[in-house]
Amino acid sequence: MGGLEHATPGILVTVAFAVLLLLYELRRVERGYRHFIRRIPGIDAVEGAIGRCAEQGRAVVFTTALTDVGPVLYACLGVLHAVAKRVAGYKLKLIVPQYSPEAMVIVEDAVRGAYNDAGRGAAFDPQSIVFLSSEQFAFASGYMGLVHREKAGAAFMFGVFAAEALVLAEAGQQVGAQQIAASVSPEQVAFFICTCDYTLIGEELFGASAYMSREPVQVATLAAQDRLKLLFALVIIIGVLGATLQSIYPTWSLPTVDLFFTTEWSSLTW
Amino acid sequence: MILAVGIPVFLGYSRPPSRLVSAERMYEVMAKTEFKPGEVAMVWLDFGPGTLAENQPQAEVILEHLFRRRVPVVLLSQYQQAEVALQRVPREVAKRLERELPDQRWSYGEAWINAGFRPGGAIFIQALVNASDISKFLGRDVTGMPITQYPNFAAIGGVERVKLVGEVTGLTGVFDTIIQFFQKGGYQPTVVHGCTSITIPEAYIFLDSGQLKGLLEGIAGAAWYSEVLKQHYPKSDNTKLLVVNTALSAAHLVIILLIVIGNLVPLYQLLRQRLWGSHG
Amino acid sequence: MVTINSSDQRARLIGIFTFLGGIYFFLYFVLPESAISFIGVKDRHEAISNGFIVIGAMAIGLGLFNLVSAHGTRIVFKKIGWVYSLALITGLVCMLGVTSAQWLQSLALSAEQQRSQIISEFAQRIIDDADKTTATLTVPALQVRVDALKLYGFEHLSVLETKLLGQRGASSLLQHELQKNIATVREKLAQLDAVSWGELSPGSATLLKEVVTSGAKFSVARGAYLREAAATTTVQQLYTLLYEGFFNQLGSAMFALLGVYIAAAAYRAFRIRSVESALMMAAALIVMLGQISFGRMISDDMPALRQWLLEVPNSAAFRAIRLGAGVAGLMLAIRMWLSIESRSFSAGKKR
Amino acid sequence: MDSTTSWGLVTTLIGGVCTLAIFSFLLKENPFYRFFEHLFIGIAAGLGPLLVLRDFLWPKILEPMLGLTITTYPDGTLSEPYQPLYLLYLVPMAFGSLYYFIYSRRHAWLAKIVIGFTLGTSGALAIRGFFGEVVPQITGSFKPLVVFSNGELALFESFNNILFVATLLLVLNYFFFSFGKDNSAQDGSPGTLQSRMAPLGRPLLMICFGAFFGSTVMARLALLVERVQFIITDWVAALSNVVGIG
Repeated sequence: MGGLEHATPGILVTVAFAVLLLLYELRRVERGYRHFIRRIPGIDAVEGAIGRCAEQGRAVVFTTALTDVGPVLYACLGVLHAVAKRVAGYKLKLIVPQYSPEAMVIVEDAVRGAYNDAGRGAAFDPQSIVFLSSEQFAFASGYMGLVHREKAGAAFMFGVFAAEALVLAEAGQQVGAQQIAASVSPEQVAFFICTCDYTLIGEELFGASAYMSREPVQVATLAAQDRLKLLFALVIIIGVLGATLQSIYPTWSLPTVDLFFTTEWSSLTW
Repeated sequence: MILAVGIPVFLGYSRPPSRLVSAERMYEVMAKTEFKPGEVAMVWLDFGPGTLAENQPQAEVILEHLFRRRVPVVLLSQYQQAEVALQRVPREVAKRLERELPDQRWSYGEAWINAGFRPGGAIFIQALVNASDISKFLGRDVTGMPITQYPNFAAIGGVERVKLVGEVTGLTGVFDTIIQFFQKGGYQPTVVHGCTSITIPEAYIFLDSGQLKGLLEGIAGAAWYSEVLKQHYPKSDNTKLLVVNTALSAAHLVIILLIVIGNLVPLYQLLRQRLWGSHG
Repeated sequence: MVTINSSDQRARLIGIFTFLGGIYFFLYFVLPESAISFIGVKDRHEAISNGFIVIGAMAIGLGLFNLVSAHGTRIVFKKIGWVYSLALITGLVCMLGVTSAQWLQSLALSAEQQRSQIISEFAQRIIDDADKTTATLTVPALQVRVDALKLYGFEHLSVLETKLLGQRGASSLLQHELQKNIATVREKLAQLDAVSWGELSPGSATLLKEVVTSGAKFSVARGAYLREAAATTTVQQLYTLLYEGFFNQLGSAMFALLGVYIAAAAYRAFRIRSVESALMMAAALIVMLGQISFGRMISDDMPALRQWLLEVPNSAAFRAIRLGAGVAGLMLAIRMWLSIESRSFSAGKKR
Repeated sequence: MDSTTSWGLVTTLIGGVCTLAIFSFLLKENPFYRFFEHLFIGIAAGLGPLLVLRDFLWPKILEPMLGLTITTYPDGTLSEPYQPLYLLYLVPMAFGSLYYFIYSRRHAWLAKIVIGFTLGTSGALAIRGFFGEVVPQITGSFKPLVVFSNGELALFESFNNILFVATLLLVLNYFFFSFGKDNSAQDGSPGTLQSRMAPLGRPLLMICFGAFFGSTVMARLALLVERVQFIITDWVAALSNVVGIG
């Protein structure tokens, strides 16, 4: 297959399928269809950690680290909203250290909404949304100081991380906090696995957020993604079977399923 | 840790690097890719000070091999901070080769040209691939001279005549734009990649699918590549690189030791508490 | 009548512009090559792409604006830490100043080189215009053009030669090369007298061709000479000092801190606390031992074992992660392009 | 960096001071570190904008628009006629300058127009990018589960392919979230085959993250080695030059 600059007919069909699938799922969710979303183990870990904090009466820290305004932030807010609601219910102290000024505005909005939903709107303290710094390492050292001073009982690290992830995880461990992390970047997941109590991997962050917040766009996107991934999984299964048959019976010349993607317009004779 | 790294560097002590098959396969690709007259290699240096330590040795071995083969190289970058690397790396490789082979010359404008920083990322690359004549599309080089004035680079023509694309970077996303956009109907270049170690596991899926034909895995990859280069060009000098690679290996041993101790100490305390705690 | 308040109107306008931002490249991708060239966009694609890059390039001042206003106010009102802000602004101003000076110097240098380049460029233009059957634009007679070329050439070369002779200090290798090129170009220009320039004959065309090739070599040699001289000017040295002495070193040192962090974390934080972390640490150990030179002490197959682990289990698992992330990215791209955003969390949300 | 010339020497010496200033952060966050950190941020911010101007806006847009690329030949003719079409670039330039309204409280929405526009552009390009990358990845996964080499069954390759395809499908399955009947998993019943197979993906992911861990260790250490090497070889040599011990 030469390179790709213009879509082949097969790719065009796939693009149309993806766009229509997303719009169809959105329409369905907005008309009240309740999608099933499986309860991933990460959610039990989140609720368990808050329960333990309630027993010990210790503070809960939730950071979105380097996450800027965008879909990853909205996924984090789905979980933050659920965490803040429980913390408000248990009358615990919540601290949300911030890195990006733009994201901070939206985070404060989400936490205030959670307190209102828990019927404890008056207890919401704007000071709990703490802006530390918009420089990577200054933010990390600020977070370390804050976690030590507050003796946090649970530390949630959700969103986009870079090299400073190590410093954040170590701080929580030193004060004996129950640590739950969720990162979209695979390099940092490796560190979180051996420094935190539970780690949500890649898209599990979106799964947890959709499960906890039931936010329409997140649920519809998750459903559309699953169906498109299933399509690709089926293509791979067919391709593997075809390759296996081809290997067993070399004389046959089976059309491989990737032709669906690679056949150019020009070679389609009408 | 600073001691474990410092001792090999101070003594100039080096051990043979680990044999990395990926570097060997890349050597074969770099040696066998055919360049007809007028055809060029395009090498992207997309790294700044942050990943200089791993990316510079990789850029040096790639350019050394292309210079030895007398392949004209177009150098450019999608990253502003690569400004000085684009100027310094080819010059240092040329100087090293001219010291080794005094009768030969590698000069700017003949062996390589520097098209400098080009903003736009994917938009720039998909326009470059679509251009009918790359020399005109790139316009001027960093010195302000039209690229059409250099005989070796005057009439490159379409992107089909870029036979090899080298991408040396530590940035996420930049390598993806090359894989995703540096292609067009009926043309897919031979892509070789020098990556920082953090993205080694990612790069392997592109080696498996053939989108990537050669990979240098961090400093260890550059070190083994320089050893293979030395087998074919005995006078090639890679002592400094081997010393750095040995110091890196020593640092690894310290990390492994610290992890083992870090896990045994609490285990020992736990056992002591369980055993003596219950007697006491 | 539903009164659409202004913020709804604005949101819709932003959505339209977001859609417009993507429509060109979407159509360029989904339409086949034949349709693209049929519409005639193919040869304008470069200019259109440059237009999109220009929009993004205009934002270069944003970061600057942000930094200067934030740190500027801190200095003016002497807030705590204003000394550090002063360091930041000084670094900024020095880098802007030195980079601009270096740029102006290179502009002057390429203008100077352009004057040398005219000899070969103009000679080539004479050949091209002469053999055009239909003269598109009115050009002077061949004899007039050749005389103008010679006049300009001889004058430029002699001015250059006097400047070179007046050069103090040892004349470098590049200077010798330049002087050799000047001699050959002068000789090629002199040869033009041997032929009458009524109209272009094959013989006279080759003479002009020689002027073109020797002129091009001369221009490249002149460029190399000018760059070598510029390399030791104060502006260039200051630029190298700022870039190599401060910027590169500070950048490398900042990232080198990570090497020390990982050593500290290796002892204090990396705990095998479950089957999962044990499995991960085992794989990590194989990868580490396989890539270092001491690995061979344990066994010669360490690198091969690492290679297998990276090629089979790691590639399979990561390809699945990448495919999942790719699909998520595709859905996200569609949402961004069609402005389908999580309404309930975005600022100014409608419940 | 050649420390032979005096400028080179000064550059190396400053490089050493900068490195030690940043490393002092390991002891404690201190004014020495913070000063050089701010200096770094300032220099980095000063470099960026000018390079976009020097390497793109000036040579590709402004110079042709102002007609400065046209050379007049010795006989008075022009190298190329002026291209008025270049003036069209004024439109994206004006549109791009809307970014700066982000600082005005009342008109910040104007900046959102151009931010939305660029988001739309990157979204549309990402659609092409997805297929440019993923299609070869999918076709590269069509590995035969049974491999023969000149007639015999190649056991090792077959095992590798089976392991590869199994890992790929199990990990893909781990990231499915919305398959299953509504009543099944909510009340703790076992749920569909898919959700029962999901946990199998996690241990396989651990091998992949182990590879990431080992590789990240090498990446981080390489940066430290380079700095230590610079201090020991280049900086100490430059210092001895200056102090004359050498």
